[in-house]
Amino acid sequence: MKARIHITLKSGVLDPQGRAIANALHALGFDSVDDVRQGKYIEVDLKESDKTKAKAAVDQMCGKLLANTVIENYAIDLVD
Amino acid sequence: MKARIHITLKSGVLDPQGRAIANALHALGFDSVDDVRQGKYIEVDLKESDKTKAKAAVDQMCGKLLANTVIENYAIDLVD
Amino acid sequence: MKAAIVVFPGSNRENDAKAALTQALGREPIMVWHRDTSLPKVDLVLVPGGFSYGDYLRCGAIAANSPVLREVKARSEQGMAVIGVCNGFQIITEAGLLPGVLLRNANLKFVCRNVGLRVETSNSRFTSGYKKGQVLSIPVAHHDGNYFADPKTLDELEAEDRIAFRYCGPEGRLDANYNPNGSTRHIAGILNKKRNVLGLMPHPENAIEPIHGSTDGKALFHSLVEAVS
Amino acid sequence: MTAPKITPEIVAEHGLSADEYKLVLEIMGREPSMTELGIFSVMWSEHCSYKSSRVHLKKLPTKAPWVIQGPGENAGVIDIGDGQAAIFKMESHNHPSFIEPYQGAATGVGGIMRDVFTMGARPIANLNALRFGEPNDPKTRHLISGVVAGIGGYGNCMGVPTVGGEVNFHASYNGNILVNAMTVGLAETNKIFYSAAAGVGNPVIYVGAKTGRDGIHGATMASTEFTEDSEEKRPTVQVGDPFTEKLLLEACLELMATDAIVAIQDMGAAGLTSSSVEMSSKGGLGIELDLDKVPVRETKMTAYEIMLSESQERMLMVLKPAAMEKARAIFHKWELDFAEIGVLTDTGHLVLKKDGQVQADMPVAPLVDKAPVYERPWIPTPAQPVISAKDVPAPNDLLGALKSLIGSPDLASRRWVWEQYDHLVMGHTAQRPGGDAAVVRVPGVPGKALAMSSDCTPRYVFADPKQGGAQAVAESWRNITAVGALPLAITDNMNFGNPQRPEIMGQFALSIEGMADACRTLDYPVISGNVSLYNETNGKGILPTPTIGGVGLMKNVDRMATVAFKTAGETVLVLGESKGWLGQSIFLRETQGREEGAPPPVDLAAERRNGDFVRSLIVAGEVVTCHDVSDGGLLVAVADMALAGGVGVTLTTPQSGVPSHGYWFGEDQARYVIAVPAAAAAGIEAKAKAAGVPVERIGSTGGADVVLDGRKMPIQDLKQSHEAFLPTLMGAA
Ligand SMILES: Nc1ncnc2c1ncn2[C@@H]1O[C@H](COP(=O)(O)OP(=O)(O)O)[C@@H](O)[C@H]1O
Ligand SMILES: [Mg+2]
Repeated sequence: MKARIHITLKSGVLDPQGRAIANALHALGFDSVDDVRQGKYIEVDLKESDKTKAKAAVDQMCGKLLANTVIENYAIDLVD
Repeated sequence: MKARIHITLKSGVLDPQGRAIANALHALGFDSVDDVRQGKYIEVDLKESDKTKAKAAVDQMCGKLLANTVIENYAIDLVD
Repeated sequence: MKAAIVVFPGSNRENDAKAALTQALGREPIMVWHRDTSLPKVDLVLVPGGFSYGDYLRCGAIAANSPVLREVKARSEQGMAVIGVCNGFQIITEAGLLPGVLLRNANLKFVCRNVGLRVETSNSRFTSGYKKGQVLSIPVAHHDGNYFADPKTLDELEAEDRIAFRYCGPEGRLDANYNPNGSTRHIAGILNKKRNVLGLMPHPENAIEPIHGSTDGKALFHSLVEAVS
Repeated sequence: MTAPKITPEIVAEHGLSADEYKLVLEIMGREPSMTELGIFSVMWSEHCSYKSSRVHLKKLPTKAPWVIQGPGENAGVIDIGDGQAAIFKMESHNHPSFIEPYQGAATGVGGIMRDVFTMGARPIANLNALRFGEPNDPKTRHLISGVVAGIGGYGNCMGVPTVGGEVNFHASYNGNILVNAMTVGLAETNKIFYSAAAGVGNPVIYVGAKTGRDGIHGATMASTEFTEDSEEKRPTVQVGDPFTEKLLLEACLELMATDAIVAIQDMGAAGLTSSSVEMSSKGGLGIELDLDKVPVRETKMTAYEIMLSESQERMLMVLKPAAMEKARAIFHKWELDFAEIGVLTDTGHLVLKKDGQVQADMPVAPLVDKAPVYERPWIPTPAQPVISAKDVPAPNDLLGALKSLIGSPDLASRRWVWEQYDHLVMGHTAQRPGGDAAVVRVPGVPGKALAMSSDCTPRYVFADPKQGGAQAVAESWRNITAVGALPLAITDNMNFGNPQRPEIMGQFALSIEGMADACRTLDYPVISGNVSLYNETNGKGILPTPTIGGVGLMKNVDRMATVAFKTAGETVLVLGESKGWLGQSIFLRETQGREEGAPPPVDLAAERRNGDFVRSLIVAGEVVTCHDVSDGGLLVAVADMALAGGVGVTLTTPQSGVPSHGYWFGEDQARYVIAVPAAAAAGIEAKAKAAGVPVERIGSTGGADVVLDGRKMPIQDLKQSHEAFLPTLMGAA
């Protein structure tokens, strides 16, 4: 089983990366760009085949290590 | 319109972050973890409302700046 | 010889590089702000270390897209010498002047220390002041110095004698313990095909005076000045 | 906008006592608006008002002929000759770093650098003093890794070398780590910028990053004790943007080179509130701000939120009107926000407008002058018994004890930490981390350099606050002296528990007394500082930790001394008296598990005499190898020197009547180890005697072992033990 995890900054948290990218895109002439937010995308391959167990494990991984829950949210997507 | 962009390493490219995360997860006792790959997730808000034009613009952004196509793949998802 | 240093928002070793070039040249290089409309006519451009644009997105990626870098690239194709140090290496690699990419250090940590550096070729205007096989002590200070390229590119670099420096231990030994960032094949610096572009992670500009604890970086700037003049 | 009624609960949430609120009502002559209440709460927080500490801080000596600016400005300033000034300060970011170690530490570094460049100085060095809980506490590794990465992440990106600091471990910090960051900057004496506003009608300018809802209530958070539920307060964490700060630094320095600025103040904790209030109060003026003009990055921010936001990388300036366009162009070049948000007035009031309405209108002077000051009750710390070395069991193998001591958490190598810091950028680092003090060359004058160090031995302060306070200052002075520099001034960071407990207040009051004595005797005034109280969880305080950041001047960097033994055949001498003081020693703690006894007494006259003597030898070029004796005692100091140089040493215990374990591991103060050419030893001994400095010959350098009274230990083995602790601890992370 594979878990696809999106980690994004909580709203209101400063996103210097996103801002720098937006500025760079403007400098390259992409005027239609309004706003950019940068997050992480992590794929975890699991030996687990039980979806409920996998979900619980990945949830723990996010809470403990993958996401900084003080400032980040995460979303988990499981695919076979 | 919003573009959701996933940037992932091409297969065969070394992924130090992914490897370090996998090791750390093993150290935390998550034995079911096989492999981890870390990528980027970028959201771009666009003023453009025409889907084809938006797609073309974001494609260019990725090619020029957001992804390093020597080592990375990207996938674009447009949502209203 | 005339030299210029290209400065980006977030560059931070431009003055260190300036000191090294001034020592070698006997006069100051021209400092070029990235938005200046034209690059002066010079024989050498140095792209310094630092965190251009905060190194947000990928190290060097945003700077690599700046107009001044396009100009640097065009001139390098006509033979002008270019040296990219640390973030400068990342920038010129992102801009396509050199092959490969600099990834995050294998242990994910920033590393600042003197490393052993083995001179792999003295056949370039940058390294002619050294003997092949000579071991130098030069500091590194980076978070993303883990050189990566596909095996074909690496073989080509080796076959064409384009690896300028490798990380090494005492007596030039190649050993994972002396590789500060996990670089493939211990690569610390490479040349382009024409041998007029050098990119390297270590900071020769921080090894030019006795107080630096090593003056092994000096010969790089001096040989460059001699070769280009 | 509907204003909520101010209830006692709301007042309490703002950290104001009933009496303090009464005073608010008196000053205002009416019920305050929420925004006004927020401003009072921030200005009267412990963090901004120093209400518990002020009466004691006044006792510190702050003057000397070379002091240009003492405490009270963004940072202190000393004259270092040649028209140059050194500007420095230390500041804590303890609570935020516990909650989010990377961002907490990073923004701490960002904040202290702003304090220094606000005054016109280019930062040339950073230091950091860190205290963590027990190494095996479940949180410790996570905290170390985040804090160190955060300090590096910010400082490295700014291109300012991080050259020194300290790291300690103790169970008392398990729930309250300390992250104290120090920045040293360099300016010209005639180009120093202050925060006092002047010139009614002059524009008030906001520059830097945009304001978001970051850390609202951060300053009050830093002033209340932790409870189990404080993790709930998490979203108050701020994210640092070192790239923007680097641009802000360059833009400010570029503007400062012109004649545009009347006054400037960074927005630190308490953001726009404290900066606007302090600038106007120092200038005795009023200030009127139009909050609609403040650059914001979020929608619908209220006046309350804008005034209390702790978004980073922002500055407030008063400009000369004629310089506006020039200034705007500079900030535009650096791609930073530049907004005219207000004007100085003669009303003496802070007036805030938003959405066409007056949101606050309050007198500035009483906000500052009538801030509460507490003379909190305190009791002295009971004296500890003096422990005689004779009563402490001797180990059967001194070298074995040495090996385990130098591998113990408090004495092990900090390489794992400082290799993550760029300590070389700028090209002026003459002495890297790992020695007694860092040395950074001062550009512009050949040979000139500054030495800096950060010091405190909290277990001494806990056992005897007065001796401990004096010891912290003395050790700082000694570390600066040991490299051959003349100590000039200090900054301090007073980290203590809850001041409402008389024991804690006693620690505070007495350590200040000790510090003050030492500062006076050593001519080492305090020019800036910071107080961090309420470092406790569930009623258990940290070890009292008055961190001292010292700066000294070196005229000829080529004569700098370092700790490393340089060559074989040199004679090793100890300057100062070794009486075998084991109370509160690392030896007692690590080998007996006892944290006990009176700490070593500090004889300030001896400190001064011995230090002045060793410095004179270094400056004269007679000594190039020197190390002060501190934690772990004499044998640890000598081992440090052997390890640093890769040169062994053969030692003989002198027949002095002191038991040998007391002699080698005692932590008597005012001592230095030097190594000198054998032929010069007798001459130096004679000079020492003439100067009244006790001197003892303990051995000579050479070989690849540390040999003590005939027993041997390879340097390699010691090195392995010394280097293993942090990588092993952190490798398992
Ligand atoms: N957090 C840190 N950052 C940078 N350098 C550090 C840090 N902690 C310790 N060091 C360096 O390690 C060396 C040893 O520190 P310490 O044992 O506290 O020295 P001393 O006993 O002389 O005060 C010093 O050079 C110090 O600057
Ligand atoms: Mg010392």
